[in-house]
Amino acid sequence: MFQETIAPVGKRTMILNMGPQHPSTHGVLHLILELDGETILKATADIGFLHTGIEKTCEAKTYHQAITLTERIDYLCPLTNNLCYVLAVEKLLGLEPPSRAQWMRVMLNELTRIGSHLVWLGTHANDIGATTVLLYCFREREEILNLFEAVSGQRMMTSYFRVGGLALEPPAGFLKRVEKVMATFPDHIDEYEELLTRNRIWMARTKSVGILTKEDALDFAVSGPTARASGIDWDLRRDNPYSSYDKFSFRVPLRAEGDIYARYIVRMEEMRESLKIVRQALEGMPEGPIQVNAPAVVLPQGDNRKTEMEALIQQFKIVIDGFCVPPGEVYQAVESPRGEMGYYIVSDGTAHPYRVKVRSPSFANLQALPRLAEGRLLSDLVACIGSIDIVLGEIDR
Amino acid sequence: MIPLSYYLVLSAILFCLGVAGFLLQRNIVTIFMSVELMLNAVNLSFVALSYHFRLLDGQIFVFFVMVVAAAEAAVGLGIIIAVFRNRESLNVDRMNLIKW
Amino acid sequence: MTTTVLLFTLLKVIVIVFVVLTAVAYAVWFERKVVARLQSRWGPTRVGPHGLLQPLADAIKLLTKEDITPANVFRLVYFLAPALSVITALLAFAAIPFGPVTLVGGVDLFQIANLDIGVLYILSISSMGVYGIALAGWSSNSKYALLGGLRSSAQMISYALAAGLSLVGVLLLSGSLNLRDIVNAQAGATWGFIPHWNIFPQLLGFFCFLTAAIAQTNRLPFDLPEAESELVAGYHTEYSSMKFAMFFMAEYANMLTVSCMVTLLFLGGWHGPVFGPALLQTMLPLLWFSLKVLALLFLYIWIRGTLPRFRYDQLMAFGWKFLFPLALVNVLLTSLIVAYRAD
Amino acid sequence: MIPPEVAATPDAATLTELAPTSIVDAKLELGELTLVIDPGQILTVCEILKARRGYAYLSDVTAVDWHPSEPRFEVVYHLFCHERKQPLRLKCRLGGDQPSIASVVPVWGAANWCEREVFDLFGIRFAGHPHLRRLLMPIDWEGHPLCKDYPVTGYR
Amino acid sequence: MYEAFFFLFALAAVGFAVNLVLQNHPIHSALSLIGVMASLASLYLMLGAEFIAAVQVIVYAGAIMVLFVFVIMLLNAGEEERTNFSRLAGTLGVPLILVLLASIASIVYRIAPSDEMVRFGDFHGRTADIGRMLFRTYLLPFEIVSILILVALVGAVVLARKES
Repeated sequence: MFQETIAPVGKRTMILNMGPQHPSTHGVLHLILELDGETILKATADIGFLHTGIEKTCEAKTYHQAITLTERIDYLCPLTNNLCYVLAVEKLLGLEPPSRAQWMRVMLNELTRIGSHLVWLGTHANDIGATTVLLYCFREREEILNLFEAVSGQRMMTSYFRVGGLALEPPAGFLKRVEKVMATFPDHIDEYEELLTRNRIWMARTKSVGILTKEDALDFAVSGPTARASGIDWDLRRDNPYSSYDKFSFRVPLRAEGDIYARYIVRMEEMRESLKIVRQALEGMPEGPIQVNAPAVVLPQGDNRKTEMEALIQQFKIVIDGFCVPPGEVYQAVESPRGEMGYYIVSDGTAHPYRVKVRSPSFANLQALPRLAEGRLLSDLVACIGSIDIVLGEIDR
Repeated sequence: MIPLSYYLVLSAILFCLGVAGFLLQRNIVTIFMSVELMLNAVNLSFVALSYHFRLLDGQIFVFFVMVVAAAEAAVGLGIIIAVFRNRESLNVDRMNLIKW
Repeated sequence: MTTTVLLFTLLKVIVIVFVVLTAVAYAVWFERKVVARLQSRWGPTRVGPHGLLQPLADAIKLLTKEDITPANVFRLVYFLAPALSVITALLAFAAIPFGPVTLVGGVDLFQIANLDIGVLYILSISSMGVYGIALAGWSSNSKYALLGGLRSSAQMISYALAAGLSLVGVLLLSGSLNLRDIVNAQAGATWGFIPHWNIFPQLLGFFCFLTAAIAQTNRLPFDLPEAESELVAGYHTEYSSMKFAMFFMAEYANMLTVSCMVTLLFLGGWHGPVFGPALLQTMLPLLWFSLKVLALLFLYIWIRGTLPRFRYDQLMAFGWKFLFPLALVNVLLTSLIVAYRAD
Repeated sequence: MIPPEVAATPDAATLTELAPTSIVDAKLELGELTLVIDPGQILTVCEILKARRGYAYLSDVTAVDWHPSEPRFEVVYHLFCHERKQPLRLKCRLGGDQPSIASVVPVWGAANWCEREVFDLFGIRFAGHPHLRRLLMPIDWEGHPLCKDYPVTGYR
Repeated sequence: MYEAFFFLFALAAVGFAVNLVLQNHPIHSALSLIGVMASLASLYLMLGAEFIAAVQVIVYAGAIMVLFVFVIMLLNAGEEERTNFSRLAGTLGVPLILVLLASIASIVYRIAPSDEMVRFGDFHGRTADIGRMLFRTYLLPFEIVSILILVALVGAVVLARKES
């Protein structure tokens, strides 16, 4: 077991407080490093600088209001958080959204995954010194954010998924737009890979650096691409399908080395797989309603409110009081770009969740960081932080 | 126009300052630097005399002195680092283990 | 030495310092523009046409910023370090010839001092540049800065060796340490179109010197002393305002020096087609020289836009285990060829 | 006590065989199996589950505060078995007075921060935890914010 | 002009050297020594030894002193406490050094032709000639010194390596 006290091992060591204000801690991570020269003897992560009490706040909101909080947990994949929360509540309510909604959810989720991986790739490469990749990645991410804006009116805090379906019918021609943007993506990914994958310096910086063994990965409950790069063949989309992921065919990239390069390759391949899923979703997007027929839960759509009294009353009731959820508890996990994102919701039968707990992947993944970095150089630590793709908002919640 | 002897006297002054530093300083790194100062002072004499005799041999001597000084610095500083690791001090008075 | 010559020389020094400082400012603009285009951005566009007044705006901003001196710094050294950096960077230009001998009133217009040991002079001045960085890192009482300073001193010593050795080939070929002689030895062309530049017989030396020089000027992929993602800003973390700007100026001035050196030693200096009226004939060499320097600057920036950063141990290994032996091989090969030709 | 559909599951069967008194309550709701474990035996149960049933992966440790009813706290463990792709929820009920339970860090390293977080936000102590200290809140913070009796209005 | 430069650099050299002796902190001493070396390099130039001047800056100021500064930074040892050294050295040392200086100076005056004036440009040590001498007349010393440096290199590596 690792000790977390900060007592110098020898006399000639130096304590370096890296962060919370530091260019490569990806937010407000504070690392307490004990250095011998540039070799890290001990790394201790100090988190909590971004703790906003979202779990507590959820307890005071209605089930619908809490959706807007979930996407603020992980600002790089808001829709994944939306989806996970919404799925959990739907499970409690026993609702099954119509297939069009499910397919839209899958498609938008994969777009989110690509967008998130782009941010990861850009910042990771920037940490290792390849500044240009960052700009390229953000250029492409912009396209994805524009799609989100088109569909939900917001670039980042989308709140597009609702209990029982989607918030709105996607605008006319939306699928065409997605298709157009996606058509350019394989070339873009090739472009990044050209800059990095066979680059000698990149390989020297990432190969057999920051190795996470399969055993350690399991012990620290590491999930997502980080775990898959360590040889844990585990993807919730395939192994515990939700939101009709079982209707899509895709490959789960797997590497056994567990080093930074493996994590890089896994994520790059994942982007290509996500593209495949998006393409399948575009091809097979079913027609039909976007919301389940449950008037007590789902806001009335379209012109109903202007013509039907019941719809208007329903609208008021849901907006003001929310809807009650039968007592019980549920744990719903989805595959976020960073790993297993889980929502544990306890309901006491009222219109407010009694307890919402977010199992965030970065929280678990970050625990493994000292294992990756100890005994290596400071530069490797920076590469390691980038490679496990943490989002501090999600760690601190 | 400067008499050549000025250069030689300057060299003597620098040499004596080097000796003084060697004797007065307690820090082993500074003592080492005083030795370098003495070497430099001698080099100045060499160059000045090389001018006097219009011969390049003096300059070649200086060249050799520099090479030897480089070797000496490498080994000397290596020893200093090793000593500092053991004793946690650069004070020569602390390095008295084999003093009777 | 007459008073007029002295005055003329002084004037020349002032003009060259002014030109160099302007060039440094526009090297920053050039870098920002080129990197921006590489990264599909626009770069500076707001201040003046194409952002051409951006360097001026930057200078005003840096001058008017609050000058912070952190607590517990080693004051004398802390203030000395940026000055040292800038002075050593500018001193190197004293020996660089920008064009052929053009005498006006007994003063060579395009060179401050024609030293017999020009190459050695520039090498020695650039070897002094490490002090600015090392002392800045050490004196600012910051761990990041200290690590940056330590990295830079080790890096500079290691790569100065390779840089010096890789020049031996050129020196052997031209038999002189005088920069003007070296350039003059590269005049002319084979069959009228392949210039006698040293880069062709000394391709290995060119590669070694360029790489070592990039490392010595702390540029990507060797920018470890200031690796922002690791050490925040490295040795100048604790510097602000004009003191920070001085380090910046020193870095770009060093880039210019290196580009000038490569141009002079490997790319034939100011040699190029000369034609037209007399005035044009005097100005054309300057143009060729500037174009070559600009091309090298572009190469610098291109490399920066493309490559990731080395790790510290890899950098040292690259310098000692690859570059250094390569430079030695180059010396060996060149001396063999020179000896064979002399027979 | 244990519903028959739960008792039929291999997990429950293994536990009743190896630690007969450990399961105090159980339910199978919404397809999720929940075993309520005697707090005194949680470490044993976890070791058995990891060794015998392949639950090598601890997703999460959290707690629910049922203030003012007693037993006030529920500590919730979410386990997962990669081989069988099967989740399992364990629960321990703790009284509201000086709540304390054995740490499962010896079984899963991942529990380290999770338990620190629970301690931080609920005030439940984990005996045997290597470094039980506040995780998210500042070290000098008073109170445990996720408790239901923690004031949600006003200034500190 | 020449006189002015001579006295400028000579005074700088002496001033820096005095500073070296008097400073408490090794980094100040090191900076002073660099100053001495730079001044000496200028004096070498004035004596027509331009190659030596350049090598002085490259090797002495640019490499050896960087090593010193590097070690001082690495050990990060601050000012040492002044320990008492023998009173005899304190009282007798300075006069004795003055005596040493006086004797050297008198010898210099006796043997050096006091009427010889140094004129800039009278003698010019060309680098090519130095190189030729090094590899012809002084080939054996050159090789011996090369081996010496190799030995020193190995020795330094062995000394500085940490015992694992």
